[in-house]
Amino acid sequence: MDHFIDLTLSGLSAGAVYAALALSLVIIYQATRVVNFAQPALALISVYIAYTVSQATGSYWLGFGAALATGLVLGAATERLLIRPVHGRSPLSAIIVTLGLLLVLQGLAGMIWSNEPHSFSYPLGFRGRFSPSDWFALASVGGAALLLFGLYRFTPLGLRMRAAAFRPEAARLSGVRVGLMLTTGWAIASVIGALAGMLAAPPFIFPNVLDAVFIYAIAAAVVGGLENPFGALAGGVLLGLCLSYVSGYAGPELTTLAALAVLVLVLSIRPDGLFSRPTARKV
Amino acid sequence: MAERPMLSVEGLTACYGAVTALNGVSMSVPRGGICAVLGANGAGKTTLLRTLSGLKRAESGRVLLDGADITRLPAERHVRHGLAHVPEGGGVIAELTVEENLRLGGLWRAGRRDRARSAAEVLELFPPLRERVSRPAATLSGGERQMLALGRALMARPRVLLLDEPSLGLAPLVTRQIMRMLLDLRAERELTVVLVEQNARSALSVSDHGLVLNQGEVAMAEDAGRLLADDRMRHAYLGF
Amino acid sequence: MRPTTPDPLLTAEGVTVRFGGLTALNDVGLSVAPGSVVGLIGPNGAGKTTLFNVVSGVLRPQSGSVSWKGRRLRRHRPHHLADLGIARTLQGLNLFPGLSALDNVMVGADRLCRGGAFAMLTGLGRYHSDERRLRERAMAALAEFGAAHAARAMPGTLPFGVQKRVALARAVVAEPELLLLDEPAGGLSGEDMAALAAAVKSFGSRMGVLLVEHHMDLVMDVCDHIVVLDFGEVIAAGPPERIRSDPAVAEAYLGEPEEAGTDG
Amino acid sequence: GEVQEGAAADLDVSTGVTDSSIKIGSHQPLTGPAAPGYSQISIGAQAVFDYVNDNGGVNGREIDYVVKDDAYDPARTIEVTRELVHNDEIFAMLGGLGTPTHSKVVDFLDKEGVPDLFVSSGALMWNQPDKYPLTYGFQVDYTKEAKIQGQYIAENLPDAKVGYLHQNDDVGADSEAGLEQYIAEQRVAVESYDSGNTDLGPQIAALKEEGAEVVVCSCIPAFTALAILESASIGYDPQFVVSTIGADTATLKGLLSEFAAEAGNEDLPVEELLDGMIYTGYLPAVTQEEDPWIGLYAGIYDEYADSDRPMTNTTVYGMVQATLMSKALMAAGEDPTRQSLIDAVHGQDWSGPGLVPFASSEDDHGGYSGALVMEFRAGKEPETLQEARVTDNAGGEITEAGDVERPSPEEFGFHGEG
Amino acid sequence: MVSLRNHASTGRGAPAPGSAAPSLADRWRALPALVRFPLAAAAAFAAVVALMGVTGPTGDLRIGSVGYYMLAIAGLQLLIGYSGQISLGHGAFMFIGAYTMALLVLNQPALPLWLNMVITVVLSCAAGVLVGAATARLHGPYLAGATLALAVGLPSLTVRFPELLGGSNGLAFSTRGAPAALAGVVTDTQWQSAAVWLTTLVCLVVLATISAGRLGRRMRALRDDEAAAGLAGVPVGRTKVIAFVVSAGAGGLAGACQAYLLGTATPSSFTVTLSLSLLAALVLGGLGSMWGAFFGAVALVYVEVWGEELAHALSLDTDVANNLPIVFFGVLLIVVVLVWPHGLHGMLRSLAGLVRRGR
Ligand SMILES: Nc1ncnc2c1ncn2[C@@H]1O[C@H](COP(=O)(O)OP(=O)(O)OP(=O)(O)O)[C@@H](O)[C@H]1O
Ligand SMILES: Nc1ncnc2c1ncn2[C@@H]1O[C@H](COP(=O)(O)OP(=O)(O)OP(=O)(O)O)[C@@H](O)[C@H]1O
Ligand SMILES: [Mg+2]
Ligand SMILES: [Mg+2]
Repeated sequence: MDHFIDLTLSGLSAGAVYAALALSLVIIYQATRVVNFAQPALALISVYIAYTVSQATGSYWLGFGAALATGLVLGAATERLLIRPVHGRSPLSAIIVTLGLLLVLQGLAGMIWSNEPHSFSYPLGFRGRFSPSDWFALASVGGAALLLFGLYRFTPLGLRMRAAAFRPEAARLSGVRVGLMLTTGWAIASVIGALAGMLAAPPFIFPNVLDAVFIYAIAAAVVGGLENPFGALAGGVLLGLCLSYVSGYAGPELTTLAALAVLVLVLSIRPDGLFSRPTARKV
Repeated sequence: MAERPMLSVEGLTACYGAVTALNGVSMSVPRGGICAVLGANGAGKTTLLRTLSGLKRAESGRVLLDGADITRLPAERHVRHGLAHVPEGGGVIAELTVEENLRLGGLWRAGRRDRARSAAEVLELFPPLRERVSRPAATLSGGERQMLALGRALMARPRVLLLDEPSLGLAPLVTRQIMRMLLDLRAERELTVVLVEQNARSALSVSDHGLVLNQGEVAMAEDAGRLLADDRMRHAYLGF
Repeated sequence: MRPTTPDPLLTAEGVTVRFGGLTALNDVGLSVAPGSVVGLIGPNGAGKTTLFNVVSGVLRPQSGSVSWKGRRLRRHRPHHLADLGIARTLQGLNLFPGLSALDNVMVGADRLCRGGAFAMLTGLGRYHSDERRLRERAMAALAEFGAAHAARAMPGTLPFGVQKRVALARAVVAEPELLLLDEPAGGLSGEDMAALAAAVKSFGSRMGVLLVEHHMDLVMDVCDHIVVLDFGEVIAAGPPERIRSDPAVAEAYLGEPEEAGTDG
Repeated sequence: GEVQEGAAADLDVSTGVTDSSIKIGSHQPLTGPAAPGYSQISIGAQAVFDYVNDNGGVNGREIDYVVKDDAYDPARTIEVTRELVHNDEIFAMLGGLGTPTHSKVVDFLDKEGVPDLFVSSGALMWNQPDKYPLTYGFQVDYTKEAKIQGQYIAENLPDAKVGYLHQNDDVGADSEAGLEQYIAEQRVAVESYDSGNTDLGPQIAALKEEGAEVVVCSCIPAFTALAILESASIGYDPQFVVSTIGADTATLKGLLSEFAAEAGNEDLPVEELLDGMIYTGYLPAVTQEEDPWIGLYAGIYDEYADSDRPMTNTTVYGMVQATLMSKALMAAGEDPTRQSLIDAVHGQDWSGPGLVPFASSEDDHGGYSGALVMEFRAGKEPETLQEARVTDNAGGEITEAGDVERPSPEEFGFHGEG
Repeated sequence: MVSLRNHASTGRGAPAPGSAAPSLADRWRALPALVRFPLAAAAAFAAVVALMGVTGPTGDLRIGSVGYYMLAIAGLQLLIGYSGQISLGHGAFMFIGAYTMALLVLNQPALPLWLNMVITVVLSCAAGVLVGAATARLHGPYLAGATLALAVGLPSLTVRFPELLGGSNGLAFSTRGAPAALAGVVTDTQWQSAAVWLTTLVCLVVLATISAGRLGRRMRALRDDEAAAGLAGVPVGRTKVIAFVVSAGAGGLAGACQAYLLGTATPSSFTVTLSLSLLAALVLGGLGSMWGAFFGAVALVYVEVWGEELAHALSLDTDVANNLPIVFFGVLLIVVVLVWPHGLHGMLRSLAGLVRRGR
């Protein structure tokens, strides 16, 4: 029983991290219909900046702030410089550009901070069954999802962002500054990505530290449905729990297969994820 | 009329790559005027409207809205100057609900009360929309979408309305209602309209003025009544 | 002079479709005889496209049935239509933008192929003769609609009228027995409309046609029989003359007669 | 196709040797998920070769050390190895890293007649003189080491419940085979991890659940550190017994530096977390500062290493490989051929840098053949709990190695004009 | 090599009909696919063999690598470029193919190579049926996500069944090289690379035939508009699955070729990175044309090499040098996609166009 509770708790805290990264993917997907493969790299750079700032100032929270700020700037810059030029082309173009960016940023991180791992601390204490850091992870991710949901559903900015994402031309005709909205979407997403990175990285950072998390984050986003921030949240937690149980009861080598199984199972029942709206009318 | 025209266009030229789709088009529409733009498929009607609303860059020429030069403004600024464009095919945002589509149209305007009133007016105009307010626009029928597109443009309380084939896919009754609505709006708030239509007869029946495009150039600019009456011209350019 | 064949090609009976709380079709019936052109009209949102969707297997009705040549269609899917001998155009264009006009039409002709999966996968057997025959048929169809010159062009580069012709050619190239046309005249200018009317009339002699259209001139001109839908229900059915003078139709759909114009 | 018998390659050649230089090659994971930790090996080796070259080279020739990145992908290993052999025309291979990677090129190297010295892996397969006559192991193999660990636990902690935690590849399987010979009855849990997944929570929770008082960790350093952290986080305090691959205390200290403050001891931050850790080893550790070899290496590292990170045991690992290589090249004579290199390796007395005997005879290619048992002491020199013992990787006895003589670097003679 | 491009797949460059005497290119295109593609393949094979005559042993291996990567990418081309299903899990089929080949060589050493290849194709097609059927209802990012999970999940089977699949060390074996009669004339690597190319070209002929014909047209139709394709009579679900199956077969065979050429099958060769690299190479090479597969494969094999040489030549700091090749590849990806949307193939074509116009 104890074991079960331990697994549940460790699944929850892992799930929060998947959810955060999934959330950032969902936002970008909603904003530009692009699955951002560079997300782990953007988050990675943010975390490295946090590392450098924390080392220099001795304050974790200054680093944390720096990470979020870096995420904001990087996300906005990525959209402006790399995604904007391929906007409106096939979704593959954007995928490949983000893949390229992933390679470049991971390589740059290795060049600047080396491929060796550095130790990187947790936001709060890491001791205890469900440590303050785990609480922090769950709370901050849940809070972020709530804020986002509110932003998208109820605020004019959210409406503008969605309109810009779906039909840029029609949105422009309604006075929406489409470019600004897309940039905003990417910036917000990268801030959340940076948050995810800060939660996922400890105890170590190295250039590939977020790779595995990212794969699970994609799975979580897809399981939850890419249209809905709460889907990302639910998908992340669901996946975190499943993987933790599988790893604990059946062996860690099965975790990736378990992720595949969860994905296939969910998608075969709901091809557009758990929280998708009814499919649009095509004819 | 001594009055300054609401919309005036001088020597507008626009190209798609090597193809010149508009070639030195000039026109002017007085405040509260309704101008029908006619022409065969591919004559450049859509291109004209897109250039007017800033969706397409003008190669040369000027567009003046109530005397202000809006030629180089980005499309999203045009609404603020009071120019609304309903694109060909409507441009309804299928993923948003009907209500959100309408809300979006009035978003740039400050007053919340104001927006609510416009929304009520629009729903009044198009009863089918009222019953589907909270449905995703994707589920609407072709004609319902057209109404929604028009409604969204009206939410912006424009001074000038550019309509690209509004009757496309609409039932005759609705088409007629829309035409009548244009006249009402003109009477009520001096709305100026540029109306692109395939159905020249019904378009001319509500317009003051007709402009016939042929291969991107103005072939004829006449009083609507006279255009309707002139058999030779009608046969040559309008095919009826 | 409508041929009165006892055996209709297509019959729909008691079709009811609901979307959530909205009843899009309520107990609708209609039939199309070979060689006749049936018009389906009605206000926007009346359920015309929905009925097309039911007939073509895109939607399953909550109740009611669709029969093809007297045999009830139960679990048919859109891609079965072609093999049954039914072709459908969509509201809007729906050409394949990445295929040349010729290829677009060849897709429509696909069912004429004789070779099976083996030929398709290996290039052996009837692969080449199939290709040749398809190409010839597609060219002929394009020529019939006066679009032969556009065969190798991509749809995006073609004028709207020509695109419409290509779409029509794609629908009829496989010689269907029934053609479902959803607003074929949308966006067409005067001349093209006249050509379309002629084309539809000529189909009428070869196949049954079910036509949804808002251009009354065209509908009245080409149809042998008209069914009027309103709020998902059939409010009138009969020959064009009768429909034109039906007060219920006038109120729901046509509006007051044309002359009631405006000053302008 | 079937396995083909190749004719033995001609070894009387001096490919890669010029009047002024000898070319040595290696494949290492320098990028990708497996890279962290390992790039220190080639940095260390390069530093030693630079030092050798500045101090007379080997018989007057400079050593040209070519490292290729294989990103731990065997397909790439095969490609870069062929490149090293065919394009760069290396004289010998040194310290090719990884079991999955290097195992795919041993056949090729053998067929091409390239001496394959000191493979950087503890797998058992390098020590097969009949099958791979040109391949020589380096580090103590996983089974030997685990046997020594197992015997130590059985003798010194006979009543403790033991849990195994190991990487789910040959490290795990080979270690388990050794441990089981001695402590099968004491074992209460076997947990494994996948190196792609940095969440050890479930495994540590399971070990705690089973009440393991001793955890034998056959892990790479990052996972040793994770295991220690994860245990600390759930208030579980087992006696860790760590294999040499994961007991790089310098690396561990770096990895854990951020978390020590929480351990509640401000003065000895990191050391507190590691205090009392038992580990096995066969090379001197960076922390043993008065060891003459460590002294030499620290000097070399300061002067030559192309790195701003502190030296670690992993660096020492690469440095020792390079030292042994240089010595073999010295012994191969004025006009080295591949055959003379092999002969030199066979007849060599390697005692010097290592703490246990090194096997490289005609019929034993095992490399370091045993280990010491040490304990990490916060703020102090590590304490040797058990002197060097040696054994084989089957069911053989474990025997005391006796006093291992360790000549100083000056006496070792691994560079000079010859 | 001569054009394997299906001229109908892109609108550009189609000569105006009815122009004067048919050019050589037109006459070439008029040949039946059954003649045209095998002829092109034979010419390509001759070119490859000739090329191996002048390259060294490492070059031979790389040529072989280009061969199997090209096959894998061509399979992906059919799936993505033609049927429009974006799969991020193509590496999983290579994994299946490589292990099938490895197990066959290890357990059934008597079987001839061609039979091994056939068995591999059958097995990986079967896997394609499973995956295709499971994912036929998915679209866009959902399909991408599911296939990505496949690429990550499948290789972990090796750790689950270490006795059979060799755990994380994978399987190693040696394959027959050149026949004794040719010893001294061709090296083993040359022989093996030639065999890989032969397989690749045979498959390319099949793929080109498929994509030029009815099936290819069906795929492109449903890529462009699923609803309209269905109404035009294209069996949507079945065509999607067939695309998956064919592409899985090509992927599996590519994996088998890799295993045969390198004598190994190891899980760490089939990471997500491989799947993503294949996709990247496809777009880099150019979507919608079999030539794209060729350029993509060349880029995949050589960019890394050039990056390393560059790093070596610049004698940089180790951290910088180690990471230079991946940065190099990343920058190349971004630049090509931004500047030449149709990939290297598109770039070369537009260059050729410029040259021709310049004359
Ligand atoms: N995106 C485009 N790229 C290239 N050429 C275009 C594009 N859009 C329009 N054209 C060309 O520009 C010319 C004018 O087109 P436009 O759409 O303005 O005509 P239109 O009068 O609106 O026709 P329709 O009645 O069919 O809507 C046509 O020749 C058309 O082929
Ligand atoms: N998938 C769907 N989900 C919800 N409601 C739908 C769906 N499809 C159609 N409807 C609704 O059903 C009604 C009938 O739609 P349909 O498209 O059949 O109308 P139509 O007669 O074709 O109209 P139009 O002439 O404007 O094209 C409409 O009110 C529409 O909003
Ligand atoms: Mg138009
Ligand atoms: Mg309709």
